[in-house]
Amino acid sequence: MCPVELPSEYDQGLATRKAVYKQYAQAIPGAFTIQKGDKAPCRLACPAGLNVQGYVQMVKEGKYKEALEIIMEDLPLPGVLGRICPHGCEEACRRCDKDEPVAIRDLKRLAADRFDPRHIEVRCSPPRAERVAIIGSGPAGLSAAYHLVKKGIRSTIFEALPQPGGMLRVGIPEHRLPRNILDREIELITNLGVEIKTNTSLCADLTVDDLFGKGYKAVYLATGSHKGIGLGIPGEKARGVQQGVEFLRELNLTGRAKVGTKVAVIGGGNVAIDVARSAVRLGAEEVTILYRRTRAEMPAWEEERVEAEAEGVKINYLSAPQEVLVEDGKVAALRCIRMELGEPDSSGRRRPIPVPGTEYEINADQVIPAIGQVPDLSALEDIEGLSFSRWGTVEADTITYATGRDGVFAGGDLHTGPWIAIGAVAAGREAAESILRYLDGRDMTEGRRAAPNEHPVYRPVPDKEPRKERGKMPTLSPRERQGNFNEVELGYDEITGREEAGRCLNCGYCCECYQCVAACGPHAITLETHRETTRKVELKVGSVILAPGFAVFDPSRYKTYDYLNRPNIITSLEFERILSASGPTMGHLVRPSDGKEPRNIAWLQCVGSRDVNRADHGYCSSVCCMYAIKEAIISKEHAKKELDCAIFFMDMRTHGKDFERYYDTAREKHGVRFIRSRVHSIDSLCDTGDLVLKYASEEGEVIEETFDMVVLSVGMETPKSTVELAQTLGLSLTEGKFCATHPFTPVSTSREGIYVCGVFQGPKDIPQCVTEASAAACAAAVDLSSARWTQTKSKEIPEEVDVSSQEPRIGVFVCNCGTNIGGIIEVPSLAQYASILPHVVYAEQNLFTCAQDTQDRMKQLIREHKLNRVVVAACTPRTHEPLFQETMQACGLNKFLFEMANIRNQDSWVHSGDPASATDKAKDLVRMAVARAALLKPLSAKRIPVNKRALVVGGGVAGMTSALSLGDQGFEVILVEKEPRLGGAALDLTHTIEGVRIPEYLLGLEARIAGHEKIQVLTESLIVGFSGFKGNFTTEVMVGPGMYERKIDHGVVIMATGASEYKPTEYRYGEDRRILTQIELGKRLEEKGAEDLNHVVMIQCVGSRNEAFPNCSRICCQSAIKNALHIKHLNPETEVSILYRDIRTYGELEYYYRQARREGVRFFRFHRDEPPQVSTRDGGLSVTFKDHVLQRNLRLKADLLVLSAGVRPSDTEESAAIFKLPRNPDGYFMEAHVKLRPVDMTNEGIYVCGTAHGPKLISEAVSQAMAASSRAAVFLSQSEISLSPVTAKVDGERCASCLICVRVCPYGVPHISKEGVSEIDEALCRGCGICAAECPAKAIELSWYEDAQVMSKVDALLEGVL
Amino acid sequence: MNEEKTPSKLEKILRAGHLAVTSECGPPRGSEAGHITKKAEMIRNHVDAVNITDNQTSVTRLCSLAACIHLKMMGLEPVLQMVTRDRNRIAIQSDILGAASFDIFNILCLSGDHQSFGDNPKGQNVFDLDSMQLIQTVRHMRDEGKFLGGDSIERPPRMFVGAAANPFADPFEIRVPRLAKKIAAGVEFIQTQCIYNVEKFELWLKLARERGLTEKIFILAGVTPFKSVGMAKYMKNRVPGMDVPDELVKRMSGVAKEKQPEEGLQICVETIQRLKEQKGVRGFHIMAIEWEEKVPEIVERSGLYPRPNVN
Amino acid sequence: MIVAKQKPIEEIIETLKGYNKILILGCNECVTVCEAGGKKEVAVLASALRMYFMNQGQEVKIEEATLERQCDHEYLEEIRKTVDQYDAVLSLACGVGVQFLAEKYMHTPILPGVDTCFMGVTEERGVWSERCQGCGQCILAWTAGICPVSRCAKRLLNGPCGGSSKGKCEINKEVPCAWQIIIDRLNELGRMEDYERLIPIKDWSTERAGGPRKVVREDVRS
Amino acid sequence: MRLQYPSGIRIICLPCTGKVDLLHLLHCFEKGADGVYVVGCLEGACQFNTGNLRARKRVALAQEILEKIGLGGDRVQMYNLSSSEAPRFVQIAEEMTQKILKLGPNPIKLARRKMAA
Repeated sequence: MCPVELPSEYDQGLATRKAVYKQYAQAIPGAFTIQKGDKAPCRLACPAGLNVQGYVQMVKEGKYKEALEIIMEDLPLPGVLGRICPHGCEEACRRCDKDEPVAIRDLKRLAADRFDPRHIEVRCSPPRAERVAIIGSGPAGLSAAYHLVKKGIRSTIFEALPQPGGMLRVGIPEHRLPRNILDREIELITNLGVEIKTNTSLCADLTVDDLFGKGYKAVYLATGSHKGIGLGIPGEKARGVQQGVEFLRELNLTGRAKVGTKVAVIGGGNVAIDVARSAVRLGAEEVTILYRRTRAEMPAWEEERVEAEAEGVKINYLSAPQEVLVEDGKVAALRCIRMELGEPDSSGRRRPIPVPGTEYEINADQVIPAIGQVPDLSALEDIEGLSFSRWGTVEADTITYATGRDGVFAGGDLHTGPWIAIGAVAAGREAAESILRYLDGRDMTEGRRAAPNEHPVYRPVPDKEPRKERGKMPTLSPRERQGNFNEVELGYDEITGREEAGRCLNCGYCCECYQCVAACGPHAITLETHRETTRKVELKVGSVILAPGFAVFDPSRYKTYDYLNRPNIITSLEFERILSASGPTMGHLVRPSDGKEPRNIAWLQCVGSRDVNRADHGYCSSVCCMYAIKEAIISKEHAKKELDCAIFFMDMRTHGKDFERYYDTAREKHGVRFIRSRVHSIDSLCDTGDLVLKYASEEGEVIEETFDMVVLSVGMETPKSTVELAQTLGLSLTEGKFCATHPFTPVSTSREGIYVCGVFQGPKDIPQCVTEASAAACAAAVDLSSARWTQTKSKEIPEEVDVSSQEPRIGVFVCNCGTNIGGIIEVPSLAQYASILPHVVYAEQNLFTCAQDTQDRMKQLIREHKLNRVVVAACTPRTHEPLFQETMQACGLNKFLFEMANIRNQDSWVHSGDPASATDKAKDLVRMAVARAALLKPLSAKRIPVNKRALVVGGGVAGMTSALSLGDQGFEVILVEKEPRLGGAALDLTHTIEGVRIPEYLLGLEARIAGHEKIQVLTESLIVGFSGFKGNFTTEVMVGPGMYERKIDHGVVIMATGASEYKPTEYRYGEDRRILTQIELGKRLEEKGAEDLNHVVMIQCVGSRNEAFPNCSRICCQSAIKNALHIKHLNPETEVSILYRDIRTYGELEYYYRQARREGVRFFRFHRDEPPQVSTRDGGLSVTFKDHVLQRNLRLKADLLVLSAGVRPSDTEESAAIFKLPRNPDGYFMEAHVKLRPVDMTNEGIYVCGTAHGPKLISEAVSQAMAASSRAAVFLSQSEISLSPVTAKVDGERCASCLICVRVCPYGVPHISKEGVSEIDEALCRGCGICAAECPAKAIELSWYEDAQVMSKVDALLEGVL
Repeated sequence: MNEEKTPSKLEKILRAGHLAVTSECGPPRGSEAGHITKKAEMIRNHVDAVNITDNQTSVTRLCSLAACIHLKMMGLEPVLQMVTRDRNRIAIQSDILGAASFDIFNILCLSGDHQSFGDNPKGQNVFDLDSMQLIQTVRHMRDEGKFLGGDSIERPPRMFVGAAANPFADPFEIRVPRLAKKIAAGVEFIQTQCIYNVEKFELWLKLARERGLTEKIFILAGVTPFKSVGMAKYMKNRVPGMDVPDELVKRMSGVAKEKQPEEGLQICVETIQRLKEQKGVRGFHIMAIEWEEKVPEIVERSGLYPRPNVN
Repeated sequence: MIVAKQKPIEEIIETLKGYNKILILGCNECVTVCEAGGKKEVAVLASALRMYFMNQGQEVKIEEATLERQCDHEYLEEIRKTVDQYDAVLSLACGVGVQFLAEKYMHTPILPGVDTCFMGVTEERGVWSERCQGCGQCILAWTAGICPVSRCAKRLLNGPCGGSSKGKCEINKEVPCAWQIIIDRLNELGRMEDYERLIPIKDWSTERAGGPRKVVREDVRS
Repeated sequence: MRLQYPSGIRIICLPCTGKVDLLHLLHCFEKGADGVYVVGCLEGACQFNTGNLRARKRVALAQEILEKIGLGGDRVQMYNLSSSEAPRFVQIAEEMTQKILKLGPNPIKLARRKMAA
């Protein structure tokens, strides 16, 4: 229903969404929101505050009636104002920035042209007894009467003239406003019960007091400004001089007016133009307008002026009349003088100054001044309490329009002086409100003084918004206008009009047309909903976690790409949407410009990252290399034809766990091309949309290649709003505007109690974000551990009724789901059908079964009909099953006596085109569900107490951190370390790249652990046995040095067994004491410094990224740079050369890489297949390698050769065997889900952290350790766990103890018991049912999916087929 | 070792300290006796005894005993090959008596290839006895003059008892113990599998010598000339228990096709000449498969001609 | 365990021709374990046969039952009351069960649904191999616990034939040479001298050569 | 996404395709189903590690049996897809429907009808 189409942010603007929308299908919460900005500028610009956006959108939709309803909320004269309104709104239109404003007024007219406003049902309150007198039937008076009657207050309008309408009738010639339009709209007002008395003016016989005396409870004065202002020049009294308003009044009341042959009209407003154009129509031969300023200052509408000139009116600018030359008391000519513009006057316009000596005359037999009007106060002067301004207007409160006289209000031109009709309409409306309050005795001002909004929030004008021409209003040709007053503007036809309405930018997002309110069946969206605004809520919290995320870099900042104007250059995020099955192309890989399937795609890496020249960022965004590879592979998979994918990069940074393997696969298996080059220009091939990339190959050759699409691998940045948030919170930021943290407290911000996670902490990928999120939760939980469970509520569940001996009594509830189901499927007949199925004792349909009142009803019905099984035919059990089960539990029914038939997702939604089949299918689904329900048995979940002790395996940084994190939350921890001392691999490290000392850090951790009352440390200990299940594990440990055996009972395990530096076999390591590893170098620098070193050469990727160990060790690049910088600081003279394959200083580590280059560290790249050669010949150590830039071999002398040896997991093989944990081919423990569960193992109750999971920095290990503790604490904090009863059960009688279940179980749960039959521990069973399907004796059943239960559905479905 | 036990000519030659030469003929797949007599005729002057195979590779042929009789009637010295695959202990004893009735004095006790290689792969096999037990059986009948069942035999068979040995089969470590086991069972002479890997054979022989086995029995080294490189390859890859070193295949393929037969003969001759010098080798068993006509040439070129006369 | 494999369904269909009411009778022992004739296989076969006959337009009633064992009277008795209702019983037990059934129920045709193969082990799920031929006179004590009778293609009792190659039997490269295993184990056990012990000519009368065998234990016999 | 797919399909949900018994598959046909297909997670992405691989083997066996007894092995199929692949789901539904339309109704149905007649 929503008419507002906005670009979908989720689809990166490649598809649209409505203003009322759900972010994306899987969004949580899954509810719809209405996006609103401030009131659109057009609406604000309208004196009457008409909901312009709203009715424009309705016109766009062709809903003219609805458009009128919106207009007539405020304005009873849509057709009139649709013609004569000066449309200040259009000046405010933000389309002006792009091209031309939306033709708002004409659209209003279109609505009124297409639907008779008299047929709009105006909602009026019940009539009240009071009556109000309104003096004057102009727009102010009519508006006041209209709004009064809507409020239930009837009124009588007293009109001095013979016809109602005021200036609308007598001030505007018919060629602009046909009479029948005005009549029609006055009629709609009188239809509501407003009485108009014409030829009745306020005078001595009818005073205000008389009116009060007659019982009118209030009087509204709206007599307008009908008295023309004189020119104040000689000859003005001559015959042939007539005020413009009088001229028009005469013409409009009688259809005739005397007109001269040569008419001079004085003035520059619309009245002057109206007069002039009327004069032409009445037969004047020559009509000249004199205006004293220039065209630019002219107040008349531009289009009116243009039309006037088209009709033959002459306009003399910078001319003012000086004297009417009179002959025989009759006008003969007009003497004028030329003017020039001087300083601006009080109105801001430049003041016209006569230029002496430029007098001239024009021939004229009629002079019509139209330089302004004032109210005729003659009948008002005597009213007691009324006061008047020096401009001859009535003074009234600008908000309430109350005058000095109690009960008397004034408005319109009478109050403002001559102004626009819509202003008068607004005044009338406001007066009506005041009168209502006056009659009620309420405060008239309260809540009406709206503070102006200084910083309105509007939908930004999209960069890519195309220019669209404003719709042309058809008009009568000048010839057709001659001699008649036929309306000149003919109004839009529907097509033009709706197209024109489509130009609206929807500045306010939601247009408040309230179509959604009408459409929302369950009344979730109401006018109140629409009024909801941002609320300020004050929360008392003990800790704050910041996870504000990031923004993608906007590549339109780069001129070279011209991203905005080339549709086939898209960002990686846009590309993601194109690849997505739920995206704008449903996963069909096509390019935006022409929907063609691309033959080749280029990715450009580091867009907005690793560069500081072009308002971009110096850091590396960490994720782009990997996502580009992923996108390339997926593209190739999606492409129907051969697709070439080329990735242009500087360094390929696939440093994450198992990422290098992925990179290798992309290159070797999928044939993705990787080109090490920064592309310097992209040219468009005109017409085709293809793109030509120019780049230099590694060998320096310039190559041109054409691509169908270019994907910019845009980086991450902290959005301005987040920077502001940080300022508000007083947090320090890094150089890259990420939240500053300390390497050892990676989720703590600079302010105590505030924690950070995700990309705001630094660029990172999803696994790390998720890890860090848990870490931040851990940090907060440590602070708040004393408050655990203090603010939670638990639910009371009544005791279960035993139904095992009862016959099934099934209740079926069929949901209409609003119209989701009911609109397609014949729900009533379905419910009827259900009621006659076997065992069904009750069936009904509901509008929304999930609604709270239906749930209450369901409870009542369960009790009333003694139901013991419930079937709900509705949507997916995934979302609603728990709700219905809760209802059953509330009635004492076991929740497994429930069955759902998904007649929405599996039926009405997917067969909406075939309602008959859908209904048939629904019957099948219900019959199947009922059949199964009859066979369901109650199942009870076993509850098992949780042993609240944790076992942490490994006493390195990760192990110590997780022990402390758990201990600090009050959980008992046993920390097992195989060495005599805690510290692990970090004992060999000196400082981090940031320069923070590690030994002191370790001492601190050790001391805290030693003093911790909850933590027990077992050093020199070896784990030898492990058994049990989550919450109840037993581990056997041999505790040294005495080797006594200890059995530890605990609820969870954290694996932190760590990793160590690889001992190289390459590059003559071990043969020469000058060849070291990075760790050895670190120690050497600490002990001996670098004074004696002239040349140091480092080789990267030793023992990593090779055949034997394909993955990247992640930390070696930064180790090398850390040590290189250390050397440079100790001895700036030392020449340090780093031989590398890709430098992988991800995130803000990139700064150190930059710093190293700046400080003279030399970087040389070598190829995997051409590793450097090390020579120790003649006692001199040297390294030879092929330089890729120079394309020749270089030889470097070295005092020290430092090998950046990779990382190897420690002891995971043995632990994996004992704990039965999966490992990846490199030997690292494998997490349950790389992204979603990065610290959980698949074995429940076991968590992993630190380098046992994969190579990582200390700060990353700390995060992960905290994350593991957090996950463990979530589990430990429950006093008992309830196990799913959907487990496999063995019938021991039937069991042939064949061991097949033992062999097929993916989790090794079944075993043969002492009794010789299979036994399946329900605590360990995960309910997949594989054993049940394989059992050759059919001795195993999976509860809730017993064969009979499953087959009952088949039988029910196929009933009667044979 | 000098005491003669049978009237066997082969035994006589061996006990006399001569290098014995035997060869073999496969019976035809039909009842035409001419096939076998023709072959025998070709070699009669160059060998001391002729083995008649017993349905070798499980392909059904004219029976070994009948062929032996034909040879005997030609005045040749047959060696009756007998496999345990096809006969139970009754048939075996009966056939031995049958052979003995024709004064066939040599028997070679074998288990026989598995029937799945032959023309009746779906048939049943018997293996009531294994080769060792066959040796025992013949010796029992000859030396004790009794049937296995214990009854006395009227005119017990007088047979020189031989068996096969394959120095190349796996596992190598039991090749010598297995020889010892056959000796313990009562074997008197051994004909080995075709020797191509001379080093390995020599190693086997050395180990046998070390256990003193070569003193207890007569070992006849088996040789087979390659007719072509194809045959060399076939023997190397397809025949179980055959050890053909790569050098030999290379050597064969190093000469032109028409010269390959000559090269094959040359290798065979070289092998014999080398083994003649080995202590413990007491003769040669030349198996010129479907190439009997070349046996005389091999014998001559190896310096084993003329054959001694021991009668 | 006795290892059996299912007969091809075509063959079963052939044997069932002409019968209109059939009981498929499984056995919850060996054939269940080797996934040839347990309750599951009974159900699968029954379902397939029902469909076959329906598709043939024949009214054939097929029912299912699975006994604990088909090699014991007491279990076989369980169908005594119902067996007469059937035109035939298709037993998915091993040959033992089929016969025992046949002996018991004289008037009902008893048909085999599996091919009984051997006594063997489950090497892994889905792979069974032979270990024993029930020769009635075990020599495993002298052959390092590996049986040459059941595992040597020639049942050689005194060592491998010349066809043993790289530990495999001459009949098939996939089949391990039993004697290789024996030798390896003897080596491992340090009892190579056992090899040179001549195993005497075997008394095959305790195997099938002696006709149907019988074991009688008077002490437990009632 | 509410993509439309042929309406002749009824879904029976199980916790894992590893729970799909060969008997279940046969049972459907015995009761007169024209076609059955098993939709599991992508291979390598089974929530229970290997359930879908086992299901695949069972489907293969069901095909073999159906073929042998003359119902046609193609009536039963196994597909793998992830939960985010709605268009693929539709594609499979259409493919299967087409396949079954081509194979015609379960021949047992026809045989039964003939017998009744």
